[in-house]
Amino acid sequence: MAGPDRLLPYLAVSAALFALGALACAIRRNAVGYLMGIELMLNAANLNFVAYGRFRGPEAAAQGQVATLFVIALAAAEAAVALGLVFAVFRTFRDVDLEKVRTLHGD
Amino acid sequence: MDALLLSTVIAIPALGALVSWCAPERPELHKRITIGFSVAMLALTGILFWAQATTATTGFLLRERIPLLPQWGVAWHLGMDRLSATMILLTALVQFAASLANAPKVRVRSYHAMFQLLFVGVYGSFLALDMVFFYCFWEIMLIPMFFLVAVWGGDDRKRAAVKFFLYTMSGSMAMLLGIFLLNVSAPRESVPVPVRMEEVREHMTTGSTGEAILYGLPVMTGSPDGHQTLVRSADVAAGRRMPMYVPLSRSFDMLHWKLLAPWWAQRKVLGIGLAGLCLGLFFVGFAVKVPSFPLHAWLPHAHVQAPTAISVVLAGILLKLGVYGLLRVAWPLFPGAVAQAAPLFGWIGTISIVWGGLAALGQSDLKRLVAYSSISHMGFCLLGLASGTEQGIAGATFQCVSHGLSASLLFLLVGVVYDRAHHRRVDGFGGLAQVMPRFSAIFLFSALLGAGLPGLAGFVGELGVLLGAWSASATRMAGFIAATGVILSAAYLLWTVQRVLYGPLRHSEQAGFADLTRTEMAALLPLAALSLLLGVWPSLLQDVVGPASASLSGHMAWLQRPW
Amino acid sequence: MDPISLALLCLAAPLAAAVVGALLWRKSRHVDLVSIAAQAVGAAASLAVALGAAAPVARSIPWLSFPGARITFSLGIQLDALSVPMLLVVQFLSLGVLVFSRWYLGDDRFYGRFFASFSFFVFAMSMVVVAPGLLQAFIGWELVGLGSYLLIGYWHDKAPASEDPEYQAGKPFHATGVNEAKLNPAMAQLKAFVVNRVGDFGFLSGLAMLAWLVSSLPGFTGGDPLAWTTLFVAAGSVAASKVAFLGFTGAALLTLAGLLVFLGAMGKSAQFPFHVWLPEAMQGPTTASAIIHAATMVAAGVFLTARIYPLLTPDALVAIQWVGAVTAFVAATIACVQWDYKAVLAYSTISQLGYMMLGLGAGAAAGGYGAGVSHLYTHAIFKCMLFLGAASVIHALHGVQDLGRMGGLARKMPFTAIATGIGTLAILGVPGFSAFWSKDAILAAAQAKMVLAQAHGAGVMAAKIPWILGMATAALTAFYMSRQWLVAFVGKPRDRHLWEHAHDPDKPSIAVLMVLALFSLQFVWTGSVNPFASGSWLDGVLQSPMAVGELPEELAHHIHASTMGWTIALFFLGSGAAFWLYVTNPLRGGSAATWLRRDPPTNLVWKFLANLWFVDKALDLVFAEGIGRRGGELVAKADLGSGLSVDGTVDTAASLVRWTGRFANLFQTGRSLAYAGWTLLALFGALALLLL
Amino acid sequence: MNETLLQILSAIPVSLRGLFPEMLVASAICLGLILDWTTSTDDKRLVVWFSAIAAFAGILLCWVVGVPRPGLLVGGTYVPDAISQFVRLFSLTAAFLALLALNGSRAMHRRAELGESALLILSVALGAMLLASARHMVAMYIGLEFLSLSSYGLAGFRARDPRASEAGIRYVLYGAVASAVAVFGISHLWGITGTFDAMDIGARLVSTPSPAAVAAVLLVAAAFAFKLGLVPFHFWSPDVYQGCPTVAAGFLSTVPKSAGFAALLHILPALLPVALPGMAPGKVATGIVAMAVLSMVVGSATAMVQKDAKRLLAFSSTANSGIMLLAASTWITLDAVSALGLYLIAYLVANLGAFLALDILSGDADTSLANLNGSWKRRPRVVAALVICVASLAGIPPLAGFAGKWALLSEVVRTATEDGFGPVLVLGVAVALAASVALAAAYLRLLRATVIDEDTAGVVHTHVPPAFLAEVPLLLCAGASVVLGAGFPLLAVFHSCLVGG
Repeated sequence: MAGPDRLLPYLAVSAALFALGALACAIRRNAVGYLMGIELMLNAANLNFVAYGRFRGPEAAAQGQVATLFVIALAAAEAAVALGLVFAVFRTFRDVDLEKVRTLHGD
Repeated sequence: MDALLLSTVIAIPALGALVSWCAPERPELHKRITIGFSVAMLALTGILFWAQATTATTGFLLRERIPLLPQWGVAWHLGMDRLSATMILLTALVQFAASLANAPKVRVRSYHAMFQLLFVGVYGSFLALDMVFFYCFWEIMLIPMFFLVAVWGGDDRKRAAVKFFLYTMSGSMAMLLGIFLLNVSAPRESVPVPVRMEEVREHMTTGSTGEAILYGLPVMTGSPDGHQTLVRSADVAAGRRMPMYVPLSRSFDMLHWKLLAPWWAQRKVLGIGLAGLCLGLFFVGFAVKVPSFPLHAWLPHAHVQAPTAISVVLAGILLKLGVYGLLRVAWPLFPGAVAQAAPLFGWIGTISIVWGGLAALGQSDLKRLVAYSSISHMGFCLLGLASGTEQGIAGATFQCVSHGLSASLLFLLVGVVYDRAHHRRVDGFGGLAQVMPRFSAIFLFSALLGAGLPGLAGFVGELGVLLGAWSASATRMAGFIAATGVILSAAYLLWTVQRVLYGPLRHSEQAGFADLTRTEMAALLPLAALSLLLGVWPSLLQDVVGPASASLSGHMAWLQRPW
Repeated sequence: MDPISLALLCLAAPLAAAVVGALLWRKSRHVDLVSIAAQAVGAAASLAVALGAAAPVARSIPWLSFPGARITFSLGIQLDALSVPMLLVVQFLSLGVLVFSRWYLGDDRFYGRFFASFSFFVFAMSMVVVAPGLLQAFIGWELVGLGSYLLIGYWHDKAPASEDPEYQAGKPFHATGVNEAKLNPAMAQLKAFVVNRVGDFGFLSGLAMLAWLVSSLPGFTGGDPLAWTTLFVAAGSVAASKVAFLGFTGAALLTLAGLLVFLGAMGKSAQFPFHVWLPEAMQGPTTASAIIHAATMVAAGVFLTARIYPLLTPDALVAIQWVGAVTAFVAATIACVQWDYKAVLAYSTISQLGYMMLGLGAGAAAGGYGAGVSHLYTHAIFKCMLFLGAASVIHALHGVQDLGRMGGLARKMPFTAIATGIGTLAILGVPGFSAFWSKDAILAAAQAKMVLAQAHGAGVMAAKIPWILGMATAALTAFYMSRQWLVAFVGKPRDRHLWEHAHDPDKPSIAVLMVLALFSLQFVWTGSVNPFASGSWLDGVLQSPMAVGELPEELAHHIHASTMGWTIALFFLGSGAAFWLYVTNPLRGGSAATWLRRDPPTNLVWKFLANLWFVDKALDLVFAEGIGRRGGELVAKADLGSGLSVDGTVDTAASLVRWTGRFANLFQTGRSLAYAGWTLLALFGALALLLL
Repeated sequence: MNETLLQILSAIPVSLRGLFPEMLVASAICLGLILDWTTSTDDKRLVVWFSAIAAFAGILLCWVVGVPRPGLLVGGTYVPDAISQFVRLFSLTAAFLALLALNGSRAMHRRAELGESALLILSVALGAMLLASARHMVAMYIGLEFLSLSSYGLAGFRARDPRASEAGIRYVLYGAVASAVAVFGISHLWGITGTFDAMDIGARLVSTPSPAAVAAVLLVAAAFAFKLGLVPFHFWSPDVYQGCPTVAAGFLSTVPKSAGFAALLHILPALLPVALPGMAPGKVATGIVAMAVLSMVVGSATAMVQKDAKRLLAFSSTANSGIMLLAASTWITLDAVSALGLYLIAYLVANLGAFLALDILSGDADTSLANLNGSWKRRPRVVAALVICVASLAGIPPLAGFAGKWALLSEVVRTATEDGFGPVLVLGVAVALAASVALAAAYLRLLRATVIDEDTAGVVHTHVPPAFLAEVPLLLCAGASVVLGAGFPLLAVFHSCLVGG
């Protein structure tokens, strides 16, 4: 049982990660940076899974870690699709600055 | 023998729409098709009216009921009583006149198809006795009307069409909410509701074992809670007085909803009286169509922009639907609430009369002038209904018919001059009496008809309405003011006659105008003749619709009595 | 044939002629013969009715019924002391006028239409006369309005006076009180109809009110609540009942109803201030004016008032008497300065109608009923004759109506001069002529009412002033009627060219004039050659429908004598003045035309009167221009104008929705960051809302 | 034949039987991929046909299998029930129609990506099916992601088309945030309750209420709100619809909705009772109604002012989601769910039909209203079908949209008047009715452009031989919009299925 035996610090950290990720999604003009923000949010979730599992006994721990694995896998898939689209955008716009990619908007 | 006869009335225009849609793009051919179908309708509705008028029963001569969704109480339910019979005959007349009027030369296929489709909705609304189908037919009119105005109308046609659509749809939405509220407030399982003896006598049929059946429901006597026994129709016919009840449950049957009137009066929804709330919602829905102040602003636009035939239909028939709705739905269902709101309705009617009349005085466009005259005339209908008296209701009904005739005549005539002069400015005419004598004669006739000259149909309606308004304390003052309408109508109509027909011929190019053609005469004369006939011999119509008015006013009076 | 079917013939024959005429008048001129033939039949039938008339008879058929309310309005025929003589007068005068019109209209472009419209009018008028109830009276009432409308607008294609050179030429002589731009037959017919409609608004409301009052009485057992019999019986119980409207109740309510109906009578009978339509109606054919706007239709108001006499409460009668008195006086003053031959007659008609109302208003007790009604008959005849005279004068002078260009016509057209002279004497109430009997009766009634009031010690002033106005009017009448006759028929011709071609009408027309002249003599009516003999063979007919206590014999005699003295004195005064002004003066040198413009006594008064007391102008300003035109435009703008109109308000509401949409659309910037930002902001906002 | 088929199927372990349709579609996708690799650019239509057939087979299979009996599958991860069955049929039908349209679509003519797009459509359908039958929270998340990822692909798969790729990236970035939020919420829910079972969570939360749970629920709900395009999670939809191929837009505007609502309906009963500890359920309903009202108002009002047909339909779909959400707020009465089903079907045929019509009418040009002017002259039949679909969307009787609106709103009113929390819901219905007037105004602009206005000069339409094949699905949609006007009996069917399932 390494590490502090209190849940709250982990939750605090994950909340912080989540907030940072959200912030990144709101201010990072670079598409890749935006994606990193999303990764942060997902990892906040992962941290939760693991942490909760750690403090909820063995079978919960197993559940949490499995869930984490699922999330990681899906995150990878998501990143793949996203990067693919980023490439597509880059091919046409020659730029990944989200502020520059806005031919579609309300009139 | 009369199986699905009423469905046929609705099916014929539908078939007509189909035929027009499939026929090749040839104007004269399409015109012939449309005229043919309208003649067929004229014959059919004529026969139906005659049959209805010559039977003793004041109830429904024909009724067809095919249950569709029993669990919701929805049924294909049509019925023709004296009111409906009158209305569909009027519809057929106006349809005939309109089909003779000048039709557009572009996109004729769609035009005539839409024209016919419109009448599916009209006939349907006049015949439907199931709220769902009533609403459906009511709404079906929207799309064709929208296109008829928006595609074949005048310069500002699109705005006018959208205005018409949105006004009417807003009204319909109010009505829809009302329908929902009523349906869910109806008793979930059947409860005995007291019913008026006269109602039973007028509408009952006799069951296999001689028991009285009202609208498919057994009539029972006894106390509402205590044990019930079936009433024998013979006793009712013999006039034996006894408390009567019918078991009613949740459905969309308009007749059952009428019988439920005592039930509505007692219900509350969300802390508000159900009757009052729903009356308000239905009134909005119907008042838009009537149209009564201040929900009328769509009408001048639509009338001015629509092609002649459509203006005729709009004024001749569609406005009547509003009054019909009030007569068929709002008034029978909520007599108590109506009685409470009578002063309000009466004043709305009177304001419409005066406001419309004054506005008509201020118009420089012939069509718009006639449009405002319609608002003014339809105000009488609302006033008469508000009085809740037999004279008032009968007057309102009569006014519907007479205004259907006068408005159709006037719009056709305006169309005639428009075809020749290509404008409708009142000051753009003068002295036409010298070049178009026949036209002028009929124009003067129609103006006098609109001005309510005795001996023409217009007078009878207004007389009945005023008599009714005076006999009810709630509408007496309103009726007094409303009588100024006879001054206004004479003023704006005869002033128009004076400016358009009389005086020296101001515009030399108009010296070459041709007088009425045969077709135009064929469209105008039947209407004129009928309005003269009804003016001289009003009993022709009054004896048909009179009992219905008496029955409705009796129904209302009965329900205002504590029971 | 029984009287009912005979009377029916009086209606049917003219109607048939009207229908035939309406259909054929463009094709053939001989529709005139149809009308005349039909009229002859009608006249004969009416005579038969009159001779056969014994007890009042009535028959009617249901017309419009409301089964639930047990109300059935019916149309029919009622023959009694009031309707039979009126029917007689209408039918015979119409016959005469039709005969006269053949000559008068000669080869007019609308010739046939005149006869068709005229026959229709006769039908409608007879319908009013024989009406068995208020509703049929109203129906006929409106239809005579239509007949008058058609005949006033007979020359509907005429341009307004402002564009008429002939009118402009004679302008200085014309009344300046009317708007020339609106002075043509087409406008006149409109004005006549609409002004009458204002009165009919009252009539209709009164009708509806009475229907309500009667049918709501406990005693009402179904039938026609507006039939005279039902109505008069019910009147008493209405006065007693407790129903209320606008705070009126009982008798006051009955007064209100009576006055509402009387409003209609005021319109038709051109009572002040509704009189404005009648002078303009003179633009119709003169012969039409003779029957419609002089003899019968305008008298229908008086007839109706007499009809509903049992309904009229004392208060109502006071109002009626005042209206009559004011009308008589105002019209008479205006007539004094008119230079248009027909205008003078028009205003005299109005004035005489005022007299009749004055008489009726005096009340049955004072003998006002008989006086008013008898004057209705006598006036109908001599006024018709005066108008036919005017017709022959105007025809002779090729349409010139300007007194200023007449003079000395007696030598050229003796028969016309005689007939017109007799008519004038009659209207002046000279002993031996018809009005001496009827008009004096009216003034006597007014005086009698005054006396009665003094007896009761109530409403003395209310009774005195009408009497004074009546007397003054008698003097004025003497003045302007003599003035007209003198200026037109004696003295030097002022327009020799016109004078040369003047001539009498053809023989049938002369015959008509002579017959009418005969009936303008007193003995025909009173049955005795002694003009001062009281009583008449008509007295039975002229009994008020209500049993009333007559005046004490000697009082009645006293009043009669004094009135007689007054009127004769006033006759000399007025006619003398006219003679001095218009006969003696012109003979002392100076071109007549020049100073005839400067009408004595003083220009100021002349201006006031020539402007018709500014009534026409005021009414035109307030109603036609004000409410009609400006008000209409205002409402039209308030309804459909942009902005704060009924339509605009709805549009504004709609555009509010649109603006909401535009605003929401502002967020669709296409910036992924902003989208995520807004969303997360909303999310965290919601979180905060829930957690805190 | 069913018997033999069932015998074959019975070979498969019982616990998987309920997932046959999913398995079929999944395997079809795999085969399709192989097929796609092996076919040349010119005969990609083959793949489309293959996928269409697969979709159709899936529909048949659903019929054969029938409404699944309630039973745990894969250890309680998936619990297919009537609702998921509905979503299966719904999404597979939508996919079938979309694939037919794709085949005839000129926009997709001779494109290398044709095959991929077909397969993506299938996989979107599969994702919807998975999401609809998942009960384990993680499974639900997987389904959501499956649905989303394939949607992103479908939106942006058209390589060299700047608008498409922009639509794709906007979609993916926005969607990724939503799913990240969701999974964060799930993690907390699990942490607090210790179970992943949607049904269980409620019970656990009752025993241990906590404000954190509230936050978690809200976060999970956000993801579905995003799928349904509800305000304030709607920003993406107009841009994405406008950017991606019209057929795809039509597909994406319908299928994810059905899945989203299915998932919502699955978790709501579990979550609502405890969503706000110590609060009456009415309060939650109030919250949902508030969201619905907001969506209706914003959606309809904004739709009124759009200049592009697809954007217009995007906002109208937001408003429609709002209206449908009202049903969800009626505390999941079975009648409400049935009504929602009818509404969804009506919306599917009408909306998809409208998009397909736009695809045909706009041709190569974009779908701005100005470009559609005079369509009635070029393609009268298509315009007629469009009019029917749009009228149905506007709720004009006797069309499908009317039936759906009637069923849904009357049911809401019934609940409102009979259950406690009436005024809010009646207000919601009133707003819904008002919104449908505003929506009608928006649809009228569409009709005005296509039916009334004359051809505007300058816009060049390359006239191609009208491919009837492209019109078939459109006409199917229009026909369905007419037939389903009498769709009320379906309500009873749904109801019985829900009771049985």
